[in-house]
Amino acid sequence: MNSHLSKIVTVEQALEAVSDGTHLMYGGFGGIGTPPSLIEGILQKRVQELTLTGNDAGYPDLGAGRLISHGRVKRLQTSHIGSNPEAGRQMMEGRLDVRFYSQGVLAEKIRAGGVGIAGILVDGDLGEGHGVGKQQVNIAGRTYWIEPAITADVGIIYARVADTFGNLIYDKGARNLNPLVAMAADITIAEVEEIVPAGDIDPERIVTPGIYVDYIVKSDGVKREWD
Amino acid sequence: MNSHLSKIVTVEQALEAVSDGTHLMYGGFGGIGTPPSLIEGILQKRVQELTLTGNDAGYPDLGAGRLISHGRVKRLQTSHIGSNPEAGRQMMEGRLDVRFYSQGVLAEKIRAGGVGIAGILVDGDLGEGHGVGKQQVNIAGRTYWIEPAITADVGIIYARVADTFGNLIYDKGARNLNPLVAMAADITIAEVEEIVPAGDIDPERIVTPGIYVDYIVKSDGVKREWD
Amino acid sequence: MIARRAAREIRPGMAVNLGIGIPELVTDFVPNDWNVMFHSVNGILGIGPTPSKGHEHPYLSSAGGSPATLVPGASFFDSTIAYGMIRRGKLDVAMIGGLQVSRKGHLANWVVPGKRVYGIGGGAELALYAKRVIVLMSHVTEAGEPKIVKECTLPLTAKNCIDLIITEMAVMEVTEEGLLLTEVMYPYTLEEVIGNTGAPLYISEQLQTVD
Amino acid sequence: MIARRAAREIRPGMAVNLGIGIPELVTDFVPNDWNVMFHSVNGILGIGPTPSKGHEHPYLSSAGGSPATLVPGASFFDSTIAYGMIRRGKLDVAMIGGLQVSRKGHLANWVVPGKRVYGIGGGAELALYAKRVIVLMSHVTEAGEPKIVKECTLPLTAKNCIDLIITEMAVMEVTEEGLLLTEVMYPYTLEEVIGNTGAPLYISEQLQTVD
Repeated sequence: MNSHLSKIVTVEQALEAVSDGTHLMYGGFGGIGTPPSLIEGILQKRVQELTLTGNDAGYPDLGAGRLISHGRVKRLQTSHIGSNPEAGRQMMEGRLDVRFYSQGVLAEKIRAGGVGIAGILVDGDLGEGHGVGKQQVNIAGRTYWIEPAITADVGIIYARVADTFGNLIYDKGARNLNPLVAMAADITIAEVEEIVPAGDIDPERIVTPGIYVDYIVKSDGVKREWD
Repeated sequence: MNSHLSKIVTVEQALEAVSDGTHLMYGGFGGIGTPPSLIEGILQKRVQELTLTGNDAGYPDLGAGRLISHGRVKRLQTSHIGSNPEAGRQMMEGRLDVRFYSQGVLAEKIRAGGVGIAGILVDGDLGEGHGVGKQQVNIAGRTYWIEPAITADVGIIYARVADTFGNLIYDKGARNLNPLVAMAADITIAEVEEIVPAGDIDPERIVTPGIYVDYIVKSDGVKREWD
Repeated sequence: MIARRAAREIRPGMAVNLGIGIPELVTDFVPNDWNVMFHSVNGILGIGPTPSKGHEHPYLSSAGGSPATLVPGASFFDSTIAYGMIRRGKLDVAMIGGLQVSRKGHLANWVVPGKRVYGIGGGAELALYAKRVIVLMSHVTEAGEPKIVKECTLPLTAKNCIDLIITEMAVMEVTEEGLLLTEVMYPYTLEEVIGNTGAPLYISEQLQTVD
Repeated sequence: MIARRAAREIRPGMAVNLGIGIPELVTDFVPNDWNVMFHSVNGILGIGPTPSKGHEHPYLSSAGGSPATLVPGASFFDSTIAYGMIRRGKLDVAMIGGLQVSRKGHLANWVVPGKRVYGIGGGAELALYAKRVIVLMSHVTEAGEPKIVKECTLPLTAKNCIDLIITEMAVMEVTEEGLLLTEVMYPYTLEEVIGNTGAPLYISEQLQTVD
């Protein structure tokens, strides 16, 4: 048995853990760094009522936004949906339950889940309405809100190169939340441009250690039309 | 004015901010990755009553342990001092005030300081006696302790290569807490083996962005005798 | 012009975040040899000039999605570090857009009037934690209403966060006592500035007229 | 021998942390082609065999400071990620030393009796969060006192954390009902094991004698 090689699978095999109601976490910032073949594969599975967690709602035809515009999403935890009018429409119509967090706070909440700490303390000044229903603590005379960690059932991420163990390096601005999602998801699927043998990536430049990656799929790089 | 080049200074210049009572944070794990020339420079400055924060107490003649065995330290925040009997002796004699944290918790407390969050929530099961005098919170029926972030006046770190802006890459197991200390200290001094022009390190493989590095000193690699 | 005036607030070697909109134009007025490190919340420090046509990289862009290049010394990092730099106070200047600014330096820039709430993004963290926060915006709304007001009526992004306001008409510092008018931009007059401002202005003894 | 028996708890492809002391010897009994990834809390995943004399690198060592090599697929990371892997449950097995283990699986391994308190290090996090925690230790102290006890008398490292105890005399599982004796190691007898254990033992129906 070579457990390293067994991580390389097809999109269909990788997505076996995604079903109706799955909490799906995704990398990407404005769609850049969201894995296109995995999003396409999830669309093709026709799963319903997903919960999504990610930086933003992408665009109606790009990134995780595609899942929203095709009506597959019930809940969304994100920092903004300004680039996806379809998400705004569904929210106003009560079909999409959206919870907003400040962008850096959301990233830290995901990382906290990824490193197994229960939560973080956030400055009470961080915006209006953020404290609704949240616990407060007082340290040295200042008030902070408790922000619990976020984990997810499945994480889908995008990287430039994986080795066969799943060690990853990213590509410029397409890194963003991907290394955090890799740690925070119970099952992490990495879509990559290139797969090399274990040992081919300099250990010093690995950003995500392969222990966090359960499945590796080769990106087909094509955003196919759908429906 | 070229602010990049101005970061490269002598050990003496870099240590101007270190004086009696300074809270000094250091990288290193068992002495590996603690900057030897900076430790030597601090010894030569003969400053007193330092507060130290770092993974461990090193050895009496290696790493931050040298500052302890020369009697320059008043307080120490660390995970263990087992490799430095002199630290144990000073603690028992009441000359050194030691506060212990679980190793991974200490690293997260330093990182929290580094990224400007006020603290983290730590699992209540983490060891005996850790909860003394600390605030507790309850989330979903479980009890967690609040661990405030740690920052320091000056951070001393060790890296293999710096560019002139202060971007750093590390060396194998000598990475450990160095990238965290770089972020958590108000003033960060990096001792490095090699200095290259800005642009010579692939931006994808930079571990510590240069914005965190205030001074760069070239390591003389020699652990000179002292006293 | 707002962006050109704003560039004068930048010094060599600074780390600067430029928000979406008018702030993005500021790069054009900062000399390359100043080694200013432009920060982008999508995980880049060291954004360079806009690339020429055909030299764009799909994953190399500003947070707003505009194609970008890198300067020597640039680095990539994840979103926790992008915001960690901000919260740790490593950014010397943040220049951001605004819908309303109060005389106390409160900022509202995330809920467009009459539009839906789309999420605060990262605006609050930038506004609260950059060492110096400068608002670049038009002096009045399209309807001619003052955007500089006694009290903000739109939902706030962050309180007491603004240090300087630069518009096409004027430059104003936010001080303990209120708004201090330091520059009037040609061709506007002092009277026009006061008339289009919804909060009291203290006039600086060193008031300049700038063209 | 303890380390050889312990190696049988490892399966191909697992991620394993070996503590200082007896656990460090386990590597010698794990075939290279199993692709086991050995984790070290100083920030290395993929520790390989001990290097030959003259091929040591000063910065490439186990957490305990022993010279090390790397296997293909190894990576370096900072201390938050070294412990993040542990707390996130990514380690299949942690093998650690012990001073006392109770019948409930409580572990005491950080305060040596009669010595000073030197700090808990990272022991609690390993003991609490690895998927499976195995104690490798001598069955009795140097003074001949049982180390497997009803209740620990030394300060605890962590509660309810141990899954399996391997000594030179026996292998015991920690179950809901208490300690289940599954193997007696040659040349020791069942009576010797019971006589040197300070807690009640349930005898497995599949009890084996192993040499």
